[in-house]
Amino acid sequence: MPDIIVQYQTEIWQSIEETFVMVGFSILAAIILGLPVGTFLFLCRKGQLLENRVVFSILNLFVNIVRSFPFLLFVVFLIPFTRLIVGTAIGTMAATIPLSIMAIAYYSRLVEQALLDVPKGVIEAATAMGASILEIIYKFILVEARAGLVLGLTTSTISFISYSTIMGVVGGGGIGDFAIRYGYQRFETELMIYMIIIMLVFVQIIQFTGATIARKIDKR
Amino acid sequence: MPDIIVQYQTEIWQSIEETFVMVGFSILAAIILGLPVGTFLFLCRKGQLLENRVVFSILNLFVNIVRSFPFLLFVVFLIPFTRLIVGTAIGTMAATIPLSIMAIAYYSRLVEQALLDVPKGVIEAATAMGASILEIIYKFILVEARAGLVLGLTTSTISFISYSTIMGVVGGGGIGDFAIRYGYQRFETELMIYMIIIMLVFVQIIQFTGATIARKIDKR
Amino acid sequence: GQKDNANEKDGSNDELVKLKVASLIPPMTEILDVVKPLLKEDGIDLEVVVLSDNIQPNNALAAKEVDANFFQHVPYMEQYNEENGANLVPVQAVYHAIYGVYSKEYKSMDEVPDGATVAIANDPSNIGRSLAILDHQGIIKLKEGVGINATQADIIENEKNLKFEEVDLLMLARMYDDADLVIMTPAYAAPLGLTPKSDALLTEGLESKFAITLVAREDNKDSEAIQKLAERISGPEVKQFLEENYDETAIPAF
Amino acid sequence: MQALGKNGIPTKIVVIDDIGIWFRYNGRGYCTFQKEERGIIVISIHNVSKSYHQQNIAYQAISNVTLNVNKGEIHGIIGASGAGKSTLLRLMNLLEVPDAGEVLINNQELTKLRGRSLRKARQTIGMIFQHFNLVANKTVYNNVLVSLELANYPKKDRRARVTECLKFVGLETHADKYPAQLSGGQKQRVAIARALANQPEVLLCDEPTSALDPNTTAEILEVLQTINQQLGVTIVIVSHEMEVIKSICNRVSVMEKGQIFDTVNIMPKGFTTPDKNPQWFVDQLTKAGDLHHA
Amino acid sequence: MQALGKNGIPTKIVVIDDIGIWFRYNGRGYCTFQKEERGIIVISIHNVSKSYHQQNIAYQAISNVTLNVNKGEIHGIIGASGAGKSTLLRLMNLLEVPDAGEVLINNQELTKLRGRSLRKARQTIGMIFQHFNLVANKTVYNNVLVSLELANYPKKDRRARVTECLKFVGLETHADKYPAQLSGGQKQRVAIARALANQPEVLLCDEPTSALDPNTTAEILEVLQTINQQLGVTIVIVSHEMEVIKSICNRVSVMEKGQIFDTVNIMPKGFTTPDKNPQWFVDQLTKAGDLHHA
Ligand SMILES: Nc1ncnc2c1ncn2[C@@H]1O[C@H](COP(=O)(O)OP(=O)(O)OP(=O)(O)O)[C@@H](O)[C@H]1O
Ligand SMILES: Nc1ncnc2c1ncn2[C@@H]1O[C@H](COP(=O)(O)OP(=O)(O)OP(=O)(O)O)[C@@H](O)[C@H]1O
Ligand SMILES: [Mg+2]
Ligand SMILES: [Mg+2]
Repeated sequence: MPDIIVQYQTEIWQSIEETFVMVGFSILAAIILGLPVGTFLFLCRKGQLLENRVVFSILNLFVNIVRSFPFLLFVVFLIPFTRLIVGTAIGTMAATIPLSIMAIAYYSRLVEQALLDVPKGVIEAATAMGASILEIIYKFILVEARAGLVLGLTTSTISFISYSTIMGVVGGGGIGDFAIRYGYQRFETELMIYMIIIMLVFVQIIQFTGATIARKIDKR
Repeated sequence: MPDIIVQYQTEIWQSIEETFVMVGFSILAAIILGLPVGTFLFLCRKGQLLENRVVFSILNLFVNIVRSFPFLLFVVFLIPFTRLIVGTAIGTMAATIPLSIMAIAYYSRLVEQALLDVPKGVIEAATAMGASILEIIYKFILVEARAGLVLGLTTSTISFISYSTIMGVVGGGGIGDFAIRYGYQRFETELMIYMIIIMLVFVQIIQFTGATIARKIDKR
Repeated sequence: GQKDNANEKDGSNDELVKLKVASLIPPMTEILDVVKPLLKEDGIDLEVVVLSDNIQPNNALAAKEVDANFFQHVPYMEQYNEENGANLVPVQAVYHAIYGVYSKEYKSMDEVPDGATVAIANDPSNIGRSLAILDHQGIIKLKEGVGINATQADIIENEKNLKFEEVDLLMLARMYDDADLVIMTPAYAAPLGLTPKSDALLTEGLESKFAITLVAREDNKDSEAIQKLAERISGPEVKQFLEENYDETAIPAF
Repeated sequence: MQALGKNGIPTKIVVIDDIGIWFRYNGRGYCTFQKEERGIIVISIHNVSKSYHQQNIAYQAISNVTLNVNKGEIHGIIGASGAGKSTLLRLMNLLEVPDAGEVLINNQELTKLRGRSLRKARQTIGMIFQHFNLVANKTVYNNVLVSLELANYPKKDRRARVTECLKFVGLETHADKYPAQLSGGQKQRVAIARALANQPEVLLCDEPTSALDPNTTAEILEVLQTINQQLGVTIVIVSHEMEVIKSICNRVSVMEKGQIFDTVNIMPKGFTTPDKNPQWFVDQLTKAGDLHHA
Repeated sequence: MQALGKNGIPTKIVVIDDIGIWFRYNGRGYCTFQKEERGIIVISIHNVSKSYHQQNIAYQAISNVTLNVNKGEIHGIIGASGAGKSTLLRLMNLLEVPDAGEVLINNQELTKLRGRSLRKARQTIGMIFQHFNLVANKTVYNNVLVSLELANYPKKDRRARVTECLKFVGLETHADKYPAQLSGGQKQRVAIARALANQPEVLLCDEPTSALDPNTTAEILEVLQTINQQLGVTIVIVSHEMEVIKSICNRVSVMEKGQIFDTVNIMPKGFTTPDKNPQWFVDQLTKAGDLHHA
């Protein structure tokens, strides 16, 4: 183990933990809220089960705006809201709020795309079998799209890691921020490179795990 | 026109110009280099025309690393290289280098995906007609994938705008940086909101234009 | 005739010596804007390069991409020199930006409760500087001799159990609503309508060695252009400008 | 009981009930009707119209069609491409909602039902499709099971019922496979098992064999016929293939431009199950007449 | 010249050349061969084998097959699904490279060619597919044009040639449409025009009608027959549909498990072009025998 890593061990572990917290909450938000939002985006589309122009336009606008907002500004913009929710606008917990909202917008778009890949015939068969909309979603659409949903979550998670590096701004910490502060600002280039390697390793592990799971559960 | 916009007119115009330069170069890089890299990613895949594990792995690794690198660190990391190319590491022109490299990696992945959507049968028919690989690419694959390529470029361009906001770090300027500097650092919240609106309007215009072109040229 | 005109124009431009100076935020950038027309009279074309982080201005100077920079204090510059083997040198101290400890809720340090959160900047020299204020005022105690290089690890006594939150320099002002205490420079406090003199619970004091200084390189510090800039930047126009616009926040250091 | 069929071929009448006359013909059992009116009407379509709107242009896919399907029959629908066959079929379980007219299943007015009661009604109407429309990520077993789940079939009986249905289509040994691991004919048999699980009275089939090769087509037609004969399920089958319609239908509606041109009663002529043996191909080829081995 | 066909139907011999005997039968022109050996061999497959590897398991799709296709014939390949029909066809233009054996087109050993010369050779072999494989983003005109571009056809003659080919398949008025605007049969005719553009000697067809309905199938078969008769193009046609093979082929190879089980000469029996008129369906149905109008 390189000396410099041993030297900063505690801080490195802490930054890894912070990244896990931030990314973990984002993943949770993506699943708990991004999945339904994406499902609604899909269902409210033209020609789909719940065709609804108004709901679709609203959700679509939300996703578009959040996704095209420069993230740094987005974080700043959300400070009052963040304060409302977690009581403070600084620290790792506060950082999870803008990250989670971005995560919802980000993942919901990928969910919509994955659901669009489900053959229309399957939905039709479900309808003909007398399935309710909820049953169509749970027993057919989500089952059929599951590999795409997992791949989407993988891509999203990697993006969340990338976004989380910006969260140092509000004291969110994390590996990326650590690399910037110690490596870049304190000129410990070696340390910076190690941290980047750690991040890339995480990314590769996530990519590999996601792709493997997706392949395993894809029976199409 | 709100007073504050009139007041900062010159700076706003300049920042818009800077954004155009940065994003414009990124788009150029995406087309000139991202398109071939993406095409090679596709061609070197298993079961495709130029199946080549080594080339595929190298390109794939490049794209994965660049895409999962925290962008701020990436910019810093590239400074020596940037200096080599444009002679300086600061200013709008210097900012185009890391942006362009990111653009290449970003777009090439979308190119690969778009080409994977081309029906295998079309490629097979081209081969049966005695087309060379170059002809298959130019006269068949790219023609058939063109709507996907335009949509991919649209998505990419929006990401480039988002990435360009970080380029203030090396003096790249641009609308996002302007919004951060004036709106966020100087508490000109009104100005910041106007700048954000300008950015979102740009994004919507790009999105709309891209989607319209893609629909028009898609005859499938 | 037209061609001649063009040549003439080019010629007049050629006579101007180009001088690139990197800077960050107001009032630094504004001071440079004040001296810009003055330098033109001296035959110097000043170009202000605005960057948005506090490493790049030094990097750019060291790499000879700019001729000087104007955003930092000498300890910060020395730290940079040391870490990077650079040879940046101070040319002219311009103004004091007095670090202050601000609080939205509390009127004095005595009111500040146990376990209060303190927002400080997250870059090393500002961490050190922020901690140094508290050390200086006896709120905490730092290891002997760490000076400006102090980190949280160097705190050996912390009677009030202050909790430090390190945030981006640019976020400090935003933390005013959030943290119990914020330690920041007047440039960041000003937009909140706060001045060190009337609002800070604690300040560094004028003897501070943290004056914002014009910095150049060893090899060009004596050049005519830099010297002219040093002269102008410590001239009466700047003094007047600071007194009119930054009365309590940027106090001329010349 | 011996009787002489209309074409002079002896048929053996097995039983006469209120559904119709059950008889054996060519070694197979059939049910036919002395008079159309005799049959109990299972599906009744009254003056139904349906148009599609595309870019503000309305296209009349079905115009004012009236059709009765009798209990126990295999009713074919044939016609040129675009004639409205699929649309008519999809109107029968309200997959397409008609612009005008009524659809009745067992005297229950489907067009009046909404929400839960419509879904309940649909559970008694099986449907199979050209492209099977199985859930690719569910096993064969679960594809059938889901239909029981939707119908709130008693939990404890589900396993037995799924197995029974899979046995009926001859796939009990493939229960744990995924659709992608099956051949086209097997996939269609899973779809049939799924449609049968809830003991439907009617089975709607839209081009059930068009994606299959002749061997497999015969296989599937045999399954459908067995369902009709053994379980008494009324079948409506849409096809553009004359051979398919002729082989199992006893009543056929010919469609043209969104209307029923004519409805005729026919005697299903059965199907030859082509052999997997390559000699079968040679026999078929040489049967044709003037040729010699190469 | 009058002659008696093998089945006793009078045929009119038109001409005898070194290709074979050209005669008229039932109002149509055909070419047949007195002896197989008489024909000039266009395609020659010698001891060809081909196996696929999937997850390290090799599957022998073609085992040691030898086959000659004579100039001017329509050679059918039939057999059960998975027998290797498509693979054998794709070996003929080296879309699949054989593991062993030689493939000769016009005595040119295709298996020895690489790069440019292989591509040149392929330009003389047309191929059409089940799913047409047109470039959806090119107009009908450009889909045909691209084949001339690939072959470096003289620039000034291209326009005329494309128009000629489109006329041949009856699509000259659809030149500016995109494939998505055409029906299945029209798409296949574009594919045929594209394959014909370079005046190929051989046309390889893999299930050219399997995606089409019976009307359209007859339409396409007629086009293929015309190509064979008017342009003298040798055709190899893979199909699993007995009707298709019987209707136009004069020689048929039956495949089984990667081998040729038998090759027989047959007299093409022609095809009935089903009418678009719905009465045709009714006639077909009632022709079957014992039935009465409903
Ligand atoms: N969802 C739809 N939107 C618009 N038009 C439709 C739709 N479904 C069917 N049509 C049109 O309605 C007409 C009848 O279609 P239908 O699918 O019922 O015909 P079909 O007889 O089943 O033909 P095929 O043999 O080709 O399946 C066609 O012209 C078709 O284009
Ligand atoms: N690219 C491939 N990779 C692996 N196996 C293949 C491949 N192509 C064909 N096969 C296998 O080779 C065998 C012969 O295939 P082929 O497509 O030639 O059969 P076919 O007679 O054309 O059948 P069908 O009527 O279904 O088209 C089949 O078992 C098939 O699974
Ligand atoms: Mg249909
Ligand atoms: Mg095949």
